[in-house]
Amino acid sequence: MSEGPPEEPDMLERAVEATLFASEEPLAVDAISAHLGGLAPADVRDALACLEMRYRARGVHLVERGGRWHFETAPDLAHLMRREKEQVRRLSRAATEVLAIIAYHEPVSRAEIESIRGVQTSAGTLDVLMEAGWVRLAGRREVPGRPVIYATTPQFLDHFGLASRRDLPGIDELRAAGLLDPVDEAMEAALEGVVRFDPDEADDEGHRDG
Amino acid sequence: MSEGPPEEPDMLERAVEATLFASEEPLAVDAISAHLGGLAPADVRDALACLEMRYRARGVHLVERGGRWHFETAPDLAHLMRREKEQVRRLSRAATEVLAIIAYHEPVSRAEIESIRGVQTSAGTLDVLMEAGWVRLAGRREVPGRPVIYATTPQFLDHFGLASRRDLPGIDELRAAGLLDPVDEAMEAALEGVVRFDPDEADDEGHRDG
Amino acid sequence: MSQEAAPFLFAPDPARAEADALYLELDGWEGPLDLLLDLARRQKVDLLQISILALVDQYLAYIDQAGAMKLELAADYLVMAAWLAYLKSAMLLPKAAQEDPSPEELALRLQLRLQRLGAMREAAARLMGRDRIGRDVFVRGAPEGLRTDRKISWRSDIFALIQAYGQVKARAAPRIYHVANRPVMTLDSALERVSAMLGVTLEWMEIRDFLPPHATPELKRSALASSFVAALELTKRGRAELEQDGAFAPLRIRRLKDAAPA
Repeated sequence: MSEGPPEEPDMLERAVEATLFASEEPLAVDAISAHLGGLAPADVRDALACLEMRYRARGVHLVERGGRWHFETAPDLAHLMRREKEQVRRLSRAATEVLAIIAYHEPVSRAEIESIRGVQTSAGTLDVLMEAGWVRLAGRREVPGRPVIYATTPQFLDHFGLASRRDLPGIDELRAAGLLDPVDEAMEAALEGVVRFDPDEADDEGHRDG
Repeated sequence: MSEGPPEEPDMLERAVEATLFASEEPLAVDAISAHLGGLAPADVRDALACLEMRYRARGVHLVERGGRWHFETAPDLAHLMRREKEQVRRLSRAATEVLAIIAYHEPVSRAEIESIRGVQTSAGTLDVLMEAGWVRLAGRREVPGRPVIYATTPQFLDHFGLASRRDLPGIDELRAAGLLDPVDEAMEAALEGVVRFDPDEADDEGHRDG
Repeated sequence: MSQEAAPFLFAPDPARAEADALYLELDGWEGPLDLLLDLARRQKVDLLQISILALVDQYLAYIDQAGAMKLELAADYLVMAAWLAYLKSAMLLPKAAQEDPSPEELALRLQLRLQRLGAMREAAARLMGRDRIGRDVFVRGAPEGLRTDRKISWRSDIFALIQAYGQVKARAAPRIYHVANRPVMTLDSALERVSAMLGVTLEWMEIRDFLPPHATPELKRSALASSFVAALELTKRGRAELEQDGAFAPLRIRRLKDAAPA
């Protein structure tokens, strides 16, 4: 606590703290500042930074998720907290896959989801995700047929403890490996260079007879 | 913070903090200790004492009510939790008339108001006046049907700058001020004024009689 | 494959990787690519290194087995099986006989797709494994809630109040109608004027000539109406006659010879 905030929180910090404690949902800087009678957003940000540091060692943390702030219990206490009833709905495997595909590719159409999964996605799967508040309709893609496209919501970031989509586990690696590119693009890339898979092919030939 | 708890909260204190934070209701020491896998109640009490002190200067306090503990926003910040956004609106013509009738005739029933106004009065009008704090229910008139009667409030006198209802101008004063002139007559006067500007007017007067 | 009552509806089982049973998870919808991915995983190789032929063989064997067990298979499985059988035959043929796209390309495409699906399944698992609100971390159980009460503050003033009361009283009061003193020419004065002017001559005169010359438009209209009625009245009394060529044409009047001037 030596490097960070002063010993005693000032009025402004206390007000931001109380506001976030009392709020039923995460609040963006603007919302906090509006609630506190038009406090300068810069002051709110300072207060948030102080609070965030102040709570780091505590059983409750102040976290930012998708630009919105809230308090939550410290993750390392999860084993103690789980004792209470689990409030999380169990997602089917299909739903978790669809959610991941949307999160890593958003915005994405149903056809694109299906082309990755290789199977049709039942309407119920997307419904479940939208009902959970994690997925939303994000307009239409301006291609023939104008398909509806889907994206994740701020609640999705909240729920999975992501500060932003850049926090999605492994997203940088996946992107770097081209694994978020459509298959067609990957095909072109693969065929352009040395056809990497030819040497293996010879190997496979062997297996074929084996 | 110098006299009280150590700089860094220990695991036990953090666990109690998180438990109380996440709980949907205030928790007794026993309940906390049960949640935390049968922790010794004495340890829980120590942790609560530390936490209580730690939060004293904060925007959120740890408080005990009837043996059960919970977090709540600091009392001095309570006004921040319930913000009122004032929207100034001018009283409608109908509502002003009803208010005036109540002020001049109080206590008065709705039927009486209507008979004075000569028009029906919607229930919403009286609601608005009561919401404004200018009119109150003043009991019932002891006549058949026992109608509710209305009267003005001290806030009414305040808002209209009256020391008492006797300050309201009497009928004679209203008449003298021209406020009892029927609307048509006032119109007439206004129209005549317009006609008068004609320079031939004086000349015509002569002809008229001639 | 075990012999359960519902043979193709096995509950997801963590130990399934060890079991050699292939299964359809209808609830979680495991489809053809999913199944292929599973098969590829079992080869425990990089997806780009897997043997497509081995994969195809395993898949077709699964379909055969399912057929032998009289399992209903989703159309997706059968389409995939047909496509894989085609791919397998193409790969076994001499290269010269290949059409575009080559079987190698098809196999590559399949591998790329499997790789992408594998990446997403892994990502989904990592996502689900994060500290999730309501499972690992918890938000405040009983937030007081922030409320912005929109309160209407009513305004009025004493003048509006007494003015309103004045209007109410005025409306309720017995109404006394005052007719304003408009600039008019009465019938009497019109009769007087017209009679006097008729006395001057025996010629036809236009009724418009009887009007006061400097009158305001209001007075002129009144005078015209009164003079017309006066003219009718004089005609009725047999003291004058009226003449008009047509509707709205000038109206003329003259004194009857026998009649004495008024």
